[in-house]
Amino acid sequence: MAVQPAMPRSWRRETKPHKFCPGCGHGIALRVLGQAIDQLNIQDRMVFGCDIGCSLLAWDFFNVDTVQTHHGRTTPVIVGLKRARPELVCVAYMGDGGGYAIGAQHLVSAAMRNDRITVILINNTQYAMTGGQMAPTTLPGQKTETSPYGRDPDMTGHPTQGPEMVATITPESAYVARGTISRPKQLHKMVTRALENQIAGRGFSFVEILATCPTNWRTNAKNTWKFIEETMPTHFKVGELKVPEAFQAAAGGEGARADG
Amino acid sequence: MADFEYQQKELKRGTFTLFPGLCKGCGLCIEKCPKKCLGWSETLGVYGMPAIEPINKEDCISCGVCSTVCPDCAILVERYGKEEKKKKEEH
Amino acid sequence: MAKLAKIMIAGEGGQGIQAVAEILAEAAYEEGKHVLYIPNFGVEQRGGVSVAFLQIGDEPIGSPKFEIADIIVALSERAVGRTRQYVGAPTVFVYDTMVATGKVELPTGAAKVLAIPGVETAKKELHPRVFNVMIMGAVIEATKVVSPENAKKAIEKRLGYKFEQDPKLRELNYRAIERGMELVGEVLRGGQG
Amino acid sequence: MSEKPITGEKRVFMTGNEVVAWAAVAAQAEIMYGYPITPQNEIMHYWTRLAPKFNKTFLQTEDELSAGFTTIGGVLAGKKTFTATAGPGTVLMQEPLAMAEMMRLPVVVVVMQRGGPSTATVIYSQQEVTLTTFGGNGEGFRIVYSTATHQDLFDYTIKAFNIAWKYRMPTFVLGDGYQAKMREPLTMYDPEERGVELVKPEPYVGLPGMPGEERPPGHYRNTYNTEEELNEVVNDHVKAYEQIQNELPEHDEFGTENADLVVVAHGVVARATKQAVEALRAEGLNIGYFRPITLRPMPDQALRAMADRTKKILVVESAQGQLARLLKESLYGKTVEIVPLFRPGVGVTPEEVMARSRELVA
Repeated sequence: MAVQPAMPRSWRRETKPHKFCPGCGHGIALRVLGQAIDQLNIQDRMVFGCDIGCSLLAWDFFNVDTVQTHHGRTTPVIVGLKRARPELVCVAYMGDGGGYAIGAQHLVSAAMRNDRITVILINNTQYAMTGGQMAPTTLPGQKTETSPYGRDPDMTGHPTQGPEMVATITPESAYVARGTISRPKQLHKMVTRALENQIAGRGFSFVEILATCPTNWRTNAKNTWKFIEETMPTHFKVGELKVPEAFQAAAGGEGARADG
Repeated sequence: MADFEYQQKELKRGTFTLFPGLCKGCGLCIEKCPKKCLGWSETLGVYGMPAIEPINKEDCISCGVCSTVCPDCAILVERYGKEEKKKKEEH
Repeated sequence: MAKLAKIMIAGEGGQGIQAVAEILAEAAYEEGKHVLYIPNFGVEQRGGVSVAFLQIGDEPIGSPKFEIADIIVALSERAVGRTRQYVGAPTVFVYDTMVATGKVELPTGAAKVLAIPGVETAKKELHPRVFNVMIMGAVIEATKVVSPENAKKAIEKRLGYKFEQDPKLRELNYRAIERGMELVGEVLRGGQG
Repeated sequence: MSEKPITGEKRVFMTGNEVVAWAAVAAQAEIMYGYPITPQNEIMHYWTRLAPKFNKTFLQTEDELSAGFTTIGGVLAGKKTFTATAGPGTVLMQEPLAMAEMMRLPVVVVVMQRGGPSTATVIYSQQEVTLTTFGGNGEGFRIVYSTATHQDLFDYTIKAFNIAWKYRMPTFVLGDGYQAKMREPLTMYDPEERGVELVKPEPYVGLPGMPGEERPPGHYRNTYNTEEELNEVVNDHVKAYEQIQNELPEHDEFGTENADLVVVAHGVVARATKQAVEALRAEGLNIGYFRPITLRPMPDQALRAMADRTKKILVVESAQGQLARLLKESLYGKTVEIVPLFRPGVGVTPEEVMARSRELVA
């Protein structure tokens, strides 16, 4: 048999190469998710919901039942599904615009209700699919198509602290973390925990993932890494924000810390 | 299901496999390589951009970082097992 | 349409308008009549005039909305104002003597305009709490849409659990119906209007 | 508990909102998702009281967008789910409903119309006809039943679930504030005891077997890459809707044979109209009555046949021509005169209909 690429079993090979741009962080985030699906053996009882925005390009990404929804509305679709079929493992996958702007009320409400779903949110600091407009996560001074002179926090606010917000409004049984595609191993642990927390029926699970967007950042590979590893973490602290006790006990008191 | 074409190289500590049909030439791996042993290849990737290949074969330690940061699963790094290692040393 | 009674009861929130309308509707339904009851129009569910629209007849009821009521009972100044547009030639318009007629113009063109001392009678002879039941008695006398017996049964169904605890309450409510009927009977016979 | 909620024929006297909740239970609906807005609130109130007794659930969402999208989630999961809304809630609901149209999802929505535009009033209006039939950025691939009585509310709520799941189309029960709030008698029954087969829901996701290996994965989307791809999907929907147009239209009519005038009305307004026409016919006037029960699809054939047999049509509605617009489309090419009696945001009485009708045949 020919040598095979190391794709997760749950990836749908027929749709590869996937539709994301060169250097896009979605590919790594979705590989990590695919590996977690394989490891937890949940491919046949999973529903993957993706949003509008670049995340929609994942509509046929996995060999997993998938629903592509409206902008920001993946959360309620997945909430409705999970409520109807609690035995399924339900993931809402979206971008920062979908999660923190147009769908913010759904994220907040699902988190407050402690809905047993997993929300994975890709933070690449702007609306990528629509051509690089300012997002809730755009950094102060960052130039986008709708902040051509740089984001002015005085006029347009500071970057949304999503996991911090979710951690504040969820009960102790929720899992909340911020990972980055530049640390796939740590990210893998976070995504796995976010799924495990749902499977255990404990509570809402949320992982924000810092992700690259060389196309809209207009960066070469070197500056892409620089932006995600040096610039973004000055505003977005990577690490776990809320870890239910069950995980802490299992790990002998050690969580996947910021440097994990 | 069709197989992906690949180019395989035997390096000091393991094999390096590139699937040009998956490589979009983003170069993230080149920048991330701790030993700076990757570079642009003559082979074109899926979007007609140059794919990558090991250029400093001697320095590669088969750490696999390039494959973990590849958004497209275009790189496969497999370290030799004990047996294979021995064979290589004997040659 | 001949036997259809179109009834409108209006008052202030807390006067128990809807409870009366509901009991009447239930009583008529139990009698096998066709009934259509609408509790309120408008956003005025809080702080506005409480209005009950009730139609009771022998045939299936068509339009829920009517132009002219057969009987209107208005229990406050605002209620008089609110119900005026539903007054026409066949209307018997009943208002409480507590309504300050100086503050609000009574309707003209009704078949009859009657004042009954409901609030006063309830307070003096019975209990303020059964004022609305007395009004129900008044409506029954004016419209004959249900028999007093069935009205009592409907009250029993609704408040029976309270009567169990305090049988005096039952008697009080029954007396209120009868007294309400008398009040209207008196003014009708008195030929006012 | 799994006992039947209703056994035998049961004569009851209740509000329309309560009727809807009972009908949904009788139709074996499993989940309601909802957000408060008058005049539909009591549907949720009664549902939340009934639901636990029959192993059914409810979620109060953060807004109508969420109510619509969670309902979609429930349907994807293979459950009979529904929601109810009104007015500005119906406006917000168009986003999930457009998605339901595109993905052919059998969501059931009960719309209890308020007055409009905007928040307006909470009762008696027919100003959500356009929104319910053709809201959303699409072609109106929807089924809409306009009810007039509490019996209709019960019958058509049950039917809505069946039709939705049979044809995989979003299906609406269009009531109004009057019907929601008023009380009148009706007969409740268990549909299966009456021989009405309840269409079983089927899951879109979470089917048995390993996706991609033992079965293809369910990949559902409403975004397409190319114009041609979309066009193909929409054309399929058009074809499916043609079948619906042949099979589903319902209406009620009488006295339309060579009439001097036919009065057309839907929903609660049809009650006043029917009453008026009956009275006028008793006086010996040659006036007919026509009530479309399905507003989407409209009963085109019956309407066109009626138009050939009458001299004039009087359209009566509590809106400024929303029914009339649908009617004109159905009657395109006919020369019959159409006269309006529009009373937007307010009820119509039989007296008004009678007066206008008399003028028209005088």
